[in-house]
Amino acid sequence: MIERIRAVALTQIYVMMLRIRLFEERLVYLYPAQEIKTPVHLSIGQEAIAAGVCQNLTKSDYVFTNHRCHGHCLAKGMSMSAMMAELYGKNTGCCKGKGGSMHLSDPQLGILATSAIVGANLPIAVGAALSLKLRERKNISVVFFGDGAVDQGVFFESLNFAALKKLPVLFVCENNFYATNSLQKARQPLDNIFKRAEIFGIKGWRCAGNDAQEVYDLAKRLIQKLRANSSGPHLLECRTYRWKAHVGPDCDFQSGCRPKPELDAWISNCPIKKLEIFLIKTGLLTQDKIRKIRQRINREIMRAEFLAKKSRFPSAGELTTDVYWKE
Amino acid sequence: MIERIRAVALTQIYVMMLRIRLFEERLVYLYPAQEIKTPVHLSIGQEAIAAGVCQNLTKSDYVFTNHRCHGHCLAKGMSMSAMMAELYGKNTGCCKGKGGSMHLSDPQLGILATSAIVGANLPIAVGAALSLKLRERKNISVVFFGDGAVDQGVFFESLNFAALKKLPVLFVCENNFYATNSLQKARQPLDNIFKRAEIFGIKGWRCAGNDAQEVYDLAKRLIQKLRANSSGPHLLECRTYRWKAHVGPDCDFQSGCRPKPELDAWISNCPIKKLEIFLIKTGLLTQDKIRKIRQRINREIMRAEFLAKKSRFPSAGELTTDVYWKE
Amino acid sequence: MPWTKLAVDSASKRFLDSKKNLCGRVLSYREALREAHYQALKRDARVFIMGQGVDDPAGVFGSTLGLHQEFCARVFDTPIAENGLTGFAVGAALAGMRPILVHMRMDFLLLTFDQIINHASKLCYMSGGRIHVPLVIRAIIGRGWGSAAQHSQALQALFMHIPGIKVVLPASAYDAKGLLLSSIADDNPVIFIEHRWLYDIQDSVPANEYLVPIGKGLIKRGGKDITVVAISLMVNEALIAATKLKQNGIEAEVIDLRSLRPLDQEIIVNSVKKTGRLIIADLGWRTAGAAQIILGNIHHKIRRYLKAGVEIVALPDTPTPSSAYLEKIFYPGAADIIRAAKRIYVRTKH
Amino acid sequence: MPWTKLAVDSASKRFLDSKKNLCGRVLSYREALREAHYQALKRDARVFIMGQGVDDPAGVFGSTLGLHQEFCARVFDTPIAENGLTGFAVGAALAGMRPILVHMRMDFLLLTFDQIINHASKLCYMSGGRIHVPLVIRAIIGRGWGSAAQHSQALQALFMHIPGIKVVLPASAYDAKGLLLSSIADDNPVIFIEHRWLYDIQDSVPANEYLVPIGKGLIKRGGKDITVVAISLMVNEALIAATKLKQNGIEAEVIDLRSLRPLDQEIIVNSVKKTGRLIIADLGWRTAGAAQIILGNIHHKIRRYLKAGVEIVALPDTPTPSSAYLEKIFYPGAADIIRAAKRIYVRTKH
Ligand SMILES: Cc1ncc(C[n+]2csc(CCOP(=O)(O)OP(=O)(O)O)c2C)c(N)n1
Ligand SMILES: Cc1ncc(C[n+]2csc(CCOP(=O)(O)OP(=O)(O)O)c2C)c(N)n1
Ligand SMILES: [Mg+2]
Ligand SMILES: [Mg+2]
Repeated sequence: MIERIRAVALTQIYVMMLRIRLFEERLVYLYPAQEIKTPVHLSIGQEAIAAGVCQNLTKSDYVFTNHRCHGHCLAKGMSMSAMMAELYGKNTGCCKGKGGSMHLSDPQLGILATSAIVGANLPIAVGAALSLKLRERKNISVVFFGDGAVDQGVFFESLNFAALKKLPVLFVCENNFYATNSLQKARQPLDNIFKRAEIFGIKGWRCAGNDAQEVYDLAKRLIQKLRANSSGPHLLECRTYRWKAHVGPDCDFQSGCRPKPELDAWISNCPIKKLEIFLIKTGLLTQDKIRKIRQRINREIMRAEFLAKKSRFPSAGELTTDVYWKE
Repeated sequence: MIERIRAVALTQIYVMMLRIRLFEERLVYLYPAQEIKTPVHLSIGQEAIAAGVCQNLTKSDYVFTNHRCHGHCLAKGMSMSAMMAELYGKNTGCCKGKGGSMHLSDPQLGILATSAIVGANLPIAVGAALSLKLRERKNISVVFFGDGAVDQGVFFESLNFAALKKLPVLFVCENNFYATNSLQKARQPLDNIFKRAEIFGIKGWRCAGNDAQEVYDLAKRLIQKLRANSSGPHLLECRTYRWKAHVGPDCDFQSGCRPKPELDAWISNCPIKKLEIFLIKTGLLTQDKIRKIRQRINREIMRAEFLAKKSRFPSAGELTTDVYWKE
Repeated sequence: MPWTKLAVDSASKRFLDSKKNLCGRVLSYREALREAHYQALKRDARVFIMGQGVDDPAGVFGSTLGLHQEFCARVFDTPIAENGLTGFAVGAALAGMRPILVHMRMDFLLLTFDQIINHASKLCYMSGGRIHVPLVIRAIIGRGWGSAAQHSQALQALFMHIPGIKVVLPASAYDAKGLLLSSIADDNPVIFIEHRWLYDIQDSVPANEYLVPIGKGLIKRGGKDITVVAISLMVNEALIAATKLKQNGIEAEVIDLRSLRPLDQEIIVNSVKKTGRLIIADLGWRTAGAAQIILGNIHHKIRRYLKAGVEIVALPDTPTPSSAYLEKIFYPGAADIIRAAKRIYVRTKH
Repeated sequence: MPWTKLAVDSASKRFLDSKKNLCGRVLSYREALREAHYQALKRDARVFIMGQGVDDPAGVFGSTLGLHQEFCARVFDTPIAENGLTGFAVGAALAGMRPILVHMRMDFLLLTFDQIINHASKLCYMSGGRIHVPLVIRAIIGRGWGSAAQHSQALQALFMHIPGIKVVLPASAYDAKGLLLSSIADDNPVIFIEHRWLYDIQDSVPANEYLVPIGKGLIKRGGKDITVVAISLMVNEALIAATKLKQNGIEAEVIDLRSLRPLDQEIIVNSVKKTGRLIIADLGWRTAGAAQIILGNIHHKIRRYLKAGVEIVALPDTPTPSSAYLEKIFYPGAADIIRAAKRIYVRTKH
């Protein structure tokens, strides 16, 4: 039998993955209506990482994400309504419609700022950890980034400084093997992202990013270490795959961006399906329960959609406010 | 008995080290007169690296150096006159007085450009190697940089790209353990610069930077490899120490920048003395020969000094030329 | 040298009659760019193109599409490391190549200011003119569809300040081809700025190679009443505005600057001498933007001819909002130019 | 909040009588900076200082000397990784700290434009005003002794263009202290620009903490004939020039802008209303520099009061040469301001 705390955690992870999946699938459905006027970078297929890592976080921990941020923000506690309204450019959005899909932010939830400049969130996350250390908090700073961000020099500057100052940072690389249409191997001589930390004395870890349990367990261990002592950061490489195009609701293999069999293989390695099978086998879930969970989520999505649609656009005056803080 | 080619090479290295040393010692002497109005970063104590590496280069190989560039430029063939005149800001200087001490350049000698932005010469050297590869030349590109440059993200971007494209670059790190007054260990968690290449599949090497023979032999091996095939770059960390302050003719331990015993230990490990003892022991040099070599070098320096002093400053019109190429 | 034989198109007048299809051959801006790349690669083995996606199925919005098939060693994808990449390009340029570095968004150039400003722009001078950096950096300005603050910036003003570089911004397919070829032929670093919204716009483009001179503006439409100086996409807005103003009996002269550094002061001054009224329409923020800079730059030469204060049409001083509604009020266009013209007329009547 | 209690010094008039030592306490610019740092560290545990050499025996030309002894966790040296460092500072600021990031040369800021412009300046807006970045970036402008092209740039013009940041440049020890404290107290990113040649200059500096308002210029010397607007080191040159001009019967009004963004338009306009003559003296390159920008920015407000064209005193458009001889002719000073004034007078006589 699976222990209770773990059972609860895995079930919550399952629900969270499903929330991310259904929310983004709804975006796929809604997008052609051209009311969501912001570029969406979907994380369908990669949900286990957001859900598995964030299951270990509290509200006061920080999460820094990137252009592909819906999953991380939902997993860190953002409401679907705040997110959906933001995508619709409405004043009820988490950024009052000023940020859009790539810049979701909610400081109350520890989502301080989201950058769409590849790699730029890394030093910002490290800086937040520096603040935690200077203020002697027990919280941690988690940064999600892609294999593309590893190309940037600032990735190394961030690891170096975090290791040097022993900062509580969990670096989580979502290696989906592509940065837009560039294969990892067209950009990096070796497929060894997790090892790149070792030159700074940071132990690097690699896991199957589509196996929610593996992600959760490993993240849990690393996060516990981070909280327990100030021995410095960790790097976790999660291997995964995105099902949709780099940006937008469609798939991209037709245009020759990647081979169909590769995509098919990863689709059959669905992180949600995988955990679902396990949870059913261990008796934690039943088809009936799943149906109810899905219904609940779908209602949540409908509500978010309804609110987003009926919300107002920001007023014209909003254009020039917030350039400076409390002017 | 030492083989002939090697004997010639070692003797030339000795002479080159001495040229660098005596030239810079002359700068120390001249500087207080305040006619050399440009910040000088002396490489006294580090001569074996410039001399040992460049002994393996031809005119058509490229060398990229940094703020501490006198030694590398002399070793790559720059005349003392062109260099001295540049330090005096005269129009007979290698850059017509526009570059000064930190930007020595002579494209005829493969010294294309010298940057004083820490780390910035690394990608430029890699780009020159890219040109060599695209033009199918057998030459190589060598870049000298300090332990400080290793802090910069662009160091990693450069290694990554050079490894990815298998470019003929020799990365030579002169690790003198300080960047201005910052100890290496205040900036890097581990003392492992040479290992930082390995994550890109580049073999890293470390050697005693004050042992000219070790530098020469290792550089020779690596450069031969680089010329022979296109298997990609190499990284060589040479451990050394600067005797003078970061900038200027004085020493800096009095002001508390570093412990006197540390400095003393390194001074007693003088690269020139070390090779001299070896060469005397093997009969390649005698005290008499050394005296003559020194005399010759001193005459060379005097000539350079004389020419520099009697040369004219650039004309006022020179201020605004060369902003664009052949306007 | 492969580039010395090319003819410079100085017959700017051609454009005054832009409705006439002069060569019977129409290309879009994107096709014109692609053709220029192709011809440069063909003409000169020193030319190469690098950047994210230059060899992918989208080919940088079509502008480099398929080029890697013929020139596979010289058209290649790169890691996402803009600062390093710019250094690689500078180094390759120093060592005899003529690199073209492509950025899908101008915003990413901010990562490369050290290599552009501390290096590319200065190395020729620092070396006393012994070396040079023949480098083209293509930067595409994004706009709309909630691109938001980090994917929509028009940062041309920043480059106007830097000695040693040139800044060009073609507004038509004809100029896109001719200016790109000129930029590649140029021995200095050139920031080549394209606006994404120009990509589909067609123009008459000759098949042969030709050079459009860098630093020369163009009178796109003659007029005696008011001068509208514009760049890039704003040239089109100015032309629309001019058509509408004509209905009110105002003949606007529309100048496409085409380059911002060097700046064609003469073409502006000559026009203002005639009209006495000036509007400058830019793509960037108002404060310290290209328009204010141009005004500060030529002020002493036009002062005495001005019948009224100069009007600037530019972005409000705020990061780009994402919301479609805010975007709409954020971006100025033909209507703003018309309003500016009317403000000038009101003032000159008194 | 520790900063709300501090008094803002709005008694600008104080400065009109700068010969009088108002508080009987004289500090150099460097000492004033150090004192401001010290008092900020003491007042607010969220303040910390990082940068190369902030805790070394030179202490950034003395401006941070010894501070690490009392505040060792909050004054620390860093790796040479300017881009990353700026990101660390942004992140720390987002997460509740008030970082001060120090650069020994302004040139190094070019490595950090992505973090400053794509991030620090925009995050407040992008988040709909939910977060903010209270960050001070100190940048020291170098000059002379063959510093050459990469160690002497005065790049303030570039920052003037960026919504979301503030740009201040104290020219006196009094303002150095008061503006640094204001910058630390400010909830937005501030680029704090110092000129190395000001470091030894002394001024009367009160021991208590005080805030000098950001965005307010200062009349350093009253005059009815000609307005000289200057920044940083050029304020001193302007004051020297004013003394000489007085010998020719010309009373120059010297304005120290102290901030470039926000720009105190009013103080310039009011002065020009009175004098009808304007010189703007900047530290940067002429083209697209702060002076041209200021002119473009206020042109519509001063146009009708001008008796002659505005004169700009700025650097020629070339990278900094190393040779001492070229340096001498490269840098403008009081003599150039005097010549500019005479040119204006010649023109207004006709
Ligand atoms: C500095 C910078 N360069 C280029 C881009 C354009 N761009 C947006 S996302 C992306 C790919 C990122 O790949 P990766 O980090 O692997 O994340 P993924 O999209 O695969 O999740 C690129 C190149 C950017 N946003 N920022
Ligand atoms: C980007 C940048 N940051 C800071 C500096 C100031 N600076 C000049 S030399 C130097 C130290 C360089 O150390 P290292 O690379 O180890 O070379 P060394 O001086 O020891 O030979 C620093 C920080 C600079 N020139 N460029
Ligand atoms: Mg990826
Ligand atoms: Mg060093």
